[in-house]
Amino acid sequence: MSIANLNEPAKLTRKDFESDQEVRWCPGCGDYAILAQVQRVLPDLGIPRENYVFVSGIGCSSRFPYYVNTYGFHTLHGRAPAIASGIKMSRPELSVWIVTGDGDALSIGGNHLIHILRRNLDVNLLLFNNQIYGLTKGQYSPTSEPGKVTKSSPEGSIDNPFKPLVLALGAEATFIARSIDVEAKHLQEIVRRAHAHHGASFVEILQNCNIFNDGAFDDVTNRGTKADHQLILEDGKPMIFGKDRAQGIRMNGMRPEVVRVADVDANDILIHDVKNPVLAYLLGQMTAPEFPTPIGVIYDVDRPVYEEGLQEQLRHAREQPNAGDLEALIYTGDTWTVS
Amino acid sequence: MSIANLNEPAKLTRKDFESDQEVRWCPGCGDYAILAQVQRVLPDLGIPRENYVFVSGIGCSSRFPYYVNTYGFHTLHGRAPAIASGIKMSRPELSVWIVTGDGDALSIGGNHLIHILRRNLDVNLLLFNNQIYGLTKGQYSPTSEPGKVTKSSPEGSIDNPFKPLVLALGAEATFIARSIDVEAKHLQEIVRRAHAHHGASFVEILQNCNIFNDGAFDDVTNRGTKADHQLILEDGKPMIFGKDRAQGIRMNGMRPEVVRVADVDANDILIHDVKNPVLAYLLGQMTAPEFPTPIGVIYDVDRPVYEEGLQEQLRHAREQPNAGDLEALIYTGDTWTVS
Amino acid sequence: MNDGQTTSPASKDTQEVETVVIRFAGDSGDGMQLTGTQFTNASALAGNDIGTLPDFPAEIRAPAGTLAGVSGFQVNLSHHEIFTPGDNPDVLVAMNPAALKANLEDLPTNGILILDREAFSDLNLKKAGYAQNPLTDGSLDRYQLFSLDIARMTTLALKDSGLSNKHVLRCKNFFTLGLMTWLYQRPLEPVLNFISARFAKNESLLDANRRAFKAGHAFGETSEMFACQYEVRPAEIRPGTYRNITGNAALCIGLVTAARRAQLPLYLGSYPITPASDILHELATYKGYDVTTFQAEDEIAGVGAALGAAFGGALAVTTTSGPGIDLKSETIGLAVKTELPLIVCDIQRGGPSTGLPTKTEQADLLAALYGRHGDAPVVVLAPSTPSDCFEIAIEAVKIATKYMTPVYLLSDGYLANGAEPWLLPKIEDLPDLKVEYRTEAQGYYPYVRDPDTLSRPWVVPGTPGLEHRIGGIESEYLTGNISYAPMNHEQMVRLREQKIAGVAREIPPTELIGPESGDVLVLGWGSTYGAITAGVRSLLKEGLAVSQAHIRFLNPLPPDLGDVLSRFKHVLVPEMNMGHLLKIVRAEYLVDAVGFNKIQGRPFKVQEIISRVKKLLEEG
Amino acid sequence: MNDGQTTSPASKDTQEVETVVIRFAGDSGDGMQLTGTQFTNASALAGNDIGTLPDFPAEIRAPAGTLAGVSGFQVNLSHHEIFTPGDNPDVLVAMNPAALKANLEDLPTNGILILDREAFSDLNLKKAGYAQNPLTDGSLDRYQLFSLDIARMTTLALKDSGLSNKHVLRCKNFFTLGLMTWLYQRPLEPVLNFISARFAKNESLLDANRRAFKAGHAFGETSEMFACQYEVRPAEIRPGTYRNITGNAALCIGLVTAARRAQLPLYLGSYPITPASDILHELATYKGYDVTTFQAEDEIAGVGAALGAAFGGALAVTTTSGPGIDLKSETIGLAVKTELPLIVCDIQRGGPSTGLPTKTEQADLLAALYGRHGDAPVVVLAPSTPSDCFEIAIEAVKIATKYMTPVYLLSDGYLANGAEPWLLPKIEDLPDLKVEYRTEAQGYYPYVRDPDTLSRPWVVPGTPGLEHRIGGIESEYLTGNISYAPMNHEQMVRLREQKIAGVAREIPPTELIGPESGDVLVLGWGSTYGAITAGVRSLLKEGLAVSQAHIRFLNPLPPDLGDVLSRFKHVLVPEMNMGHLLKIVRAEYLVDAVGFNKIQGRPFKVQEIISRVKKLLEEG
Ligand SMILES: Cc1ncc(C[n+]2csc(CCOP(=O)(O)OP(=O)(O)O)c2C)c(N)n1
Ligand SMILES: Cc1ncc(C[n+]2csc(CCOP(=O)(O)OP(=O)(O)O)c2C)c(N)n1
Ligand code: SF4
Ligand code: SF4
Ligand SMILES: [Mg+2]
Ligand SMILES: [Mg+2]
Repeated sequence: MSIANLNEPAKLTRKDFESDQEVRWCPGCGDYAILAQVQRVLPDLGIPRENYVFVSGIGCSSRFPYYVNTYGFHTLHGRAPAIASGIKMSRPELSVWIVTGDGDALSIGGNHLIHILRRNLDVNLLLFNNQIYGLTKGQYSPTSEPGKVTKSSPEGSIDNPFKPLVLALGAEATFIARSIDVEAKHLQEIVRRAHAHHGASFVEILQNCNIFNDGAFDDVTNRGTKADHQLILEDGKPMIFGKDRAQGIRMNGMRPEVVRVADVDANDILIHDVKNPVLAYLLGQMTAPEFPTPIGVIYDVDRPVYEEGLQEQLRHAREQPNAGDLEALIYTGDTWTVS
Repeated sequence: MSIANLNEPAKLTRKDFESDQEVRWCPGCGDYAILAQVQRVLPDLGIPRENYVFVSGIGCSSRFPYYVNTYGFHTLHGRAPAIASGIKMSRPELSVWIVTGDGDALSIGGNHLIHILRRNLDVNLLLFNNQIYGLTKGQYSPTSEPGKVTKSSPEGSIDNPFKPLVLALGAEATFIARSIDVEAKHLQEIVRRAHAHHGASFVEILQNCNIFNDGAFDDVTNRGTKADHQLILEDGKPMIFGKDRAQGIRMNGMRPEVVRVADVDANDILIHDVKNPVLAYLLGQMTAPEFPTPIGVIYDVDRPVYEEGLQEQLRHAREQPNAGDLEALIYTGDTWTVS
Repeated sequence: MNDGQTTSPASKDTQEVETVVIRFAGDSGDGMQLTGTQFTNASALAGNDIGTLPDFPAEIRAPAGTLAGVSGFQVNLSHHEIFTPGDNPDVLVAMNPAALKANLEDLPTNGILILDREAFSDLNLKKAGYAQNPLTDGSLDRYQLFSLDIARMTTLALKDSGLSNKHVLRCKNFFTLGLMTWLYQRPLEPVLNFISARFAKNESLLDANRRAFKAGHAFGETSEMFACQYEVRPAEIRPGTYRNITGNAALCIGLVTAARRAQLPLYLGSYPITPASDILHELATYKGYDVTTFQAEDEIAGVGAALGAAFGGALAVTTTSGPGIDLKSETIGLAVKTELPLIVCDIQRGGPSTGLPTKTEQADLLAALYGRHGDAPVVVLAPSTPSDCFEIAIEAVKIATKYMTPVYLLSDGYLANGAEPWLLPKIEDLPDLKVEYRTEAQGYYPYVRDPDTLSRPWVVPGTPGLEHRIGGIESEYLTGNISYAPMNHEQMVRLREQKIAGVAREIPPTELIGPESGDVLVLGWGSTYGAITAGVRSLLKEGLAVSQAHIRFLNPLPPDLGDVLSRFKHVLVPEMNMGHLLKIVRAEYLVDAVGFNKIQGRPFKVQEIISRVKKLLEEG
Repeated sequence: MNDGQTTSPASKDTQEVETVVIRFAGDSGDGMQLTGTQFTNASALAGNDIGTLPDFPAEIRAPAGTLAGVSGFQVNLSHHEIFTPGDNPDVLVAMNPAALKANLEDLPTNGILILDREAFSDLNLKKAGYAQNPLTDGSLDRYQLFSLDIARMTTLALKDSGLSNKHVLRCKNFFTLGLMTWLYQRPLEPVLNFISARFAKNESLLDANRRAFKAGHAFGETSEMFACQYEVRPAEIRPGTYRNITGNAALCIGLVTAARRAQLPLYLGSYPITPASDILHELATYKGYDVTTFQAEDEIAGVGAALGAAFGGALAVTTTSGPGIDLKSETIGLAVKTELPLIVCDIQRGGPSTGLPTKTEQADLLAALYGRHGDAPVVVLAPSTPSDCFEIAIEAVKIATKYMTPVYLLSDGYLANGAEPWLLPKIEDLPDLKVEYRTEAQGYYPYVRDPDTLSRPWVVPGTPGLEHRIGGIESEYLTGNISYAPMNHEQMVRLREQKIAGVAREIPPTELIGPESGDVLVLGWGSTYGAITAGVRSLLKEGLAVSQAHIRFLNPLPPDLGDVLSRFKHVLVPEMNMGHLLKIVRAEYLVDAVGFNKIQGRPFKVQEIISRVKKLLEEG
């Protein structure tokens, strides 16, 4: 996100980003925590409140914009990226945020998602992944695990799930990250990093739906076990994790594996590099129980930003002779005059 | 594709797969060659002609089913994978082929494409990639190169294209391959391999649209230069290419590079392994001019097939007491009788 | 009291009532839907005629205690034949202040009001937006108020249950249900059986709920609060076996039944959406009936897969609500063009756009008729009552396969979730819907037509010698090959129109309730049936020359409808939309029909129908 | 002859004709569209009134020489005011046997037939499906046949051009054009100028085409074949500056003009589809006018992005044809609900489904009106002629921004590609459409309304102090907060309806051609204007009491329309569909209007209108 509006903004606080609408998620829903972290980060980004726009689809997660006291558009199921594209293209100076769910973004909205990523508009997309359809009361989603028993899969789902990070990479995303609803600090940091990225930022946030899919992320959120199940990524740092930072990731030929750090040459441990797509692919592929769950910034590269290319073409066209002249528009080509 | 129907089929010939409809592509279009190769392969697959179904969307490429004398459904722009899913789920014994274009599959049809791949229905998808919208007379497509000047991008396209193989991998495809319209033998082989794969087969076929995008693949089709620009993959074989097979691919850290074979240790040259997703990712990423264009089977792994999981659940349910009994269906729950 | 007891002893005075309307209201977490459903089932088993109306809160669970979180369930039980869940409740059970606030205006003066006194805490009062406590400010004086300590009594009843306080309080609804069971002399068994089945896996919950239920019952019996019990005697009901059923459930059973009778596998391609999702859920449990359900990535894929399955030879169904109908329209157009059978169920909800997802409306009729580009005619049917959803599903399957056409079924949120007793059909009376695919090559063309129905043959892939291609481009008459010829196009457009028009021969003569001609004909369709029927019966009792016609075929229209309409001075068309059927009958028959439009996300009240008709009569 | 010569000398006899209809037909590769267009331009410059109709083959280029590959272009030039491209050609130029076969039935006996003899090879005859050579079997005896050696003469003219044989033969069309230019005494300059511009980058092609053109002209002059030249004198045309324009081009210019006058950036979100793609192509060239075009991934994204841009404050447009309309309907419903301005251009083509992509039809009217679930009213406008597309675009922008509503523009393939002379507006006469976003916080609510228009304010992100959220769920009156309240919903549904109904105040009185009352009113909309106008004028000349009303507002309807209709004994509604407007006027006014429906992918002929009206008059 570029900071386009440099008018000295009044010092904003979290309160400035709370709307007057009562927050209506189930008590205990992970969405509350995400809302709180985003509201904490927004005042610090140096953007006037009126220049923020939150765009969402349909789903529990997509109610988000109602609670943030900025401009907001609660659109249609799956269509937020399309609508946000129009906003950003027509108003590049705005800070555009897309809030979506695993069903909204990856099921009905899959096409708009992959296209906004490949085009690389400078927007931030926060995908609240609770691995379930919350709003429609608990059907499996494209991220639910195989065999999941839900209302619509009484004998267990036979769908193989997407790995959201890998899909984003396949769609040419330039920024890919993951965080967790309850990891307040980490989540804030990732939201900041997403904002800082110049281009489309794809952030998967693991979010607990305590009504229809409670505990889906227990392994990575449970205080007792999380150290062994989170692989916290830092650019340029080795991929080490576990309670005593005893485990690491290394390559075995062209496949990654978990090793005990003590057992291997320290140089063999993979070093994270947010610019390397192959590493991003490896990390996106890692799933429990074989691997820890990577969190942090997985991938972060630069590529031309869509609306800037557009602005450039518009600017160039506006500099041509007769640009904007209606006479030249209408009175052109083979004309003839009758008198 | 599984061979479900084992009734001894009469010996079929290419002629059996030619319909009575005049083929109506522009003279010189690459689609003719693809049609010919597919018609050559079909008789050999041991499937009765009536068990083939060709399903397409809309586009020049999508006229394909009309010319193949099997069952066929020319559906809607982008929707062939959805409609084919219904055919395959309801009639798993049929051999279902999807024919689509780069616009049809990757633009409007992107969502159905990624979902059929992740579900892994046992269908074969042939994507004719001519990097242009042919039927609507020449707009840029999601695979057109940046800067492309077309009717809808008079100052050059600002869209960053998809890499179809990478997108397919991101969508969890289990079989990914690439061939070229004019490489008759290779194409036939790839069509056979796609058929042989048990699960969804994704095949990108580079196809020349001589009217709106002539020569898009000249580097890999021109007799003089193609040896240096094609990386012909074979499972278990080193990735060597070039006129005198003088060049190869090796890893430099976690990034691939082109090297002169003579300059490096022979063991450093990457060995192709169709089961390794990281290699598949590397190969899918390779684009000219930095890299040669990989052709052949990029990825080929096994994963449960969607309609088989479904059949299993249906079979199991049918074995339950009262299965299929209307009395049990209607006269159930809290009933009461008034006399 | 023993478990085995079927009715509770009438140990207090018993007052007989003909009909009673009870509304249970509470927080989403209070289990009001379950309470209402159980009370309904018990009443049905007691032989009453019944009608129910659940009223869900907006989708997301609002914070407990707020107005947004109120969930309601209304049941009408009667010694007579009834047609609706009742206009206004005679009895309101409100489990918290928000429930009271949201529902009180519907309770008539002197109505029975049952409250949980403890729930009227300062916090809850504030959440509900009460400045003062209505229990103490006199504002409830005009009702028969029963202000009980439900929470405390439930806690007492379960004091040694070993359950946590939270779990104990969850049993409040069964206490309440027990009390109401006593008050209306409902049998205990059905609820006890339900508890046994529901909590089979958790002995302590089973025991707790059973105890709470019985405690509520005993409280009614022993406390001094209630001067009498009420009795609603069994209705005179057509003999047969009944089951209480919602529209969505009836639709599922109808589709499965039809598929079995057609000897076709059933294939559902769908994407979840309120209030249609339950059809997907329920059909997913019928795999043993050769039912495949596919939760697609979106509505377009849902209908696309269904169309593919139809091409493959399955009985194809897609289910959705308004927003999904918009998305499916292109594919339904392809189904029209390729002439494949397809059942499209639209469980209408409040629109436009996302609208009111949990509320009812009838505003998709014009979209069903005309919501596709080009001239793309389809058959449109609408069920009138929850149990009619069963019948109409069978009708739809018959027409779709006989005429090779998409058929829309326009249900709505009210029918979908409302319940009524369903007189179960005899299995041997179910129609034979056997479908034959064509396998004969002699004389075959993909678009050769049956001279009567104008239907084209259904040939499924796998049939040797009949290989063919179909698609969305205009087809040549007979061969089905692509044709851009001008006259062929005109012929085909007219043929498709004519084929659908021909479905009119399937429509039975329009039944009138009331005289054959008269002052006012009330013409309805869909879920307004109940309110209109009750209203017209009442008007007829008053001796007015009012009749009712309720149509289930919206396209084509019944062949005799024009004649029927012409026999009345006024035609009134009540609809839960801005006048969709009204437009159609005016265009078709040039009658100056008048619309009566209620667009509030809730059904007509009987009284509203009555008043409107009277107004029309007064106007002359 | 010198280049500078403006008209060719009338060295042979000159026969004056009032009106002539010429159809150029050939293979897709023969350049017939270009030939026709150039001939048209020259005729326009010569002062004739003109009307044109291109007729493209199906999308994919069929093999050369086949019927499927025939491309045609018809032009009507007249000394009078004309309204159509003419019913049947007086002159048919057919460049190969397939072109002859596809078009001959339209040529009346004694019509002029110009052929390229050499193209009638055995192979070409076979491709066209001729068993015998029509040049020799006497089947062409009833026409004035000119069988020329076009290919050979072109080759001769270019023998030292250095071009390959293939390129030489590509110049055949300019030879033909030269000949026709001579025959109808058109000026040479426009074509020569065109050649200079078109081939500016290729000297040898420039020279070759110029030479071929002149050779064709000289051939007419010198050969003995043509006994006379024809003269079509200039028409009496309103003074002013003209330009020949297609509907799609006029629409683009209209949108850009309106955006400039509104002082808004123009944003187009679109996805290519025949016959709308050219609007995307053309608008893409207007970036200098602050026009952004976005080729989206599909139609849903196209309209979604447009709606986003509208929220952002742009003048948002989406363009498509039938299949795209289906897909966009959900998002248009959201635009209705959020009350944002949005122009939806539907360039109709033959349906249903993929239908006839390159043919014209008017069968999306009902989908435009009702193709969204729920009650979701929009404004629907339709241009009558190619140049009216300019006017209607301006009208649409005015209404969309003034009333904060989606506006449909229903053009069609015939208007889109057909051309007519456009009297260019004076820049200073263009209306001021200046739009003001609201920035004032005082008294602001997202759904506060202008008391006259009932429009809500347009507040764009970036405006301090007016931060707000909108969405698809029903809004509370005024605040726009989510509201599920029953009465609020009814109020909002009615309000949206009322707002659109109020647009009627923008509609000028309905203009009648013909008497104010009489026997027959021919009521039309859209592209049937030309044929109806010509037909009614002709009937009026015959002294019949026939009038014409052509409406541009389909929703709301003109306020005086009911009155107008009531003054005629019969109302005839010709439409290129199964009777869409017919349904609407019958429902609205209860008049027994009669439909006249042609669904052949091509426009009405004047004669068809005349005959149908007469039949109606005969029936009494
Ligand atoms: C076109 C359309 N189809 C379906 C729905 C119903 N629907 C609303 S939200 C939703 C899924 C929500 O799941 P997700 O995106 O994961 O969000 P969550 O509620 O879990 O946060 C569905 C199917 C809809 N509103 N619109
Ligand atoms: C819903 C819909 N939108 C748009 C179109 C127009 N259309 C037809 S084919 C096509 C693109 C074709 O491109 P591609 O898939 O690459 O096929 P090709 O013609 O290049 O083989 C488009 C935009 C359509 N037929 N339907
Ligand atoms: S249903 Fe799940 S995701 Fe939705 S608000 Fe409740 S807890 Fe959160
Ligand atoms: S337009 Fe291109 S892709 Fe289409 S038929 Fe012609 S050459 Fe082939
Ligand atoms: Mg979710
Ligand atoms: Mg293409």
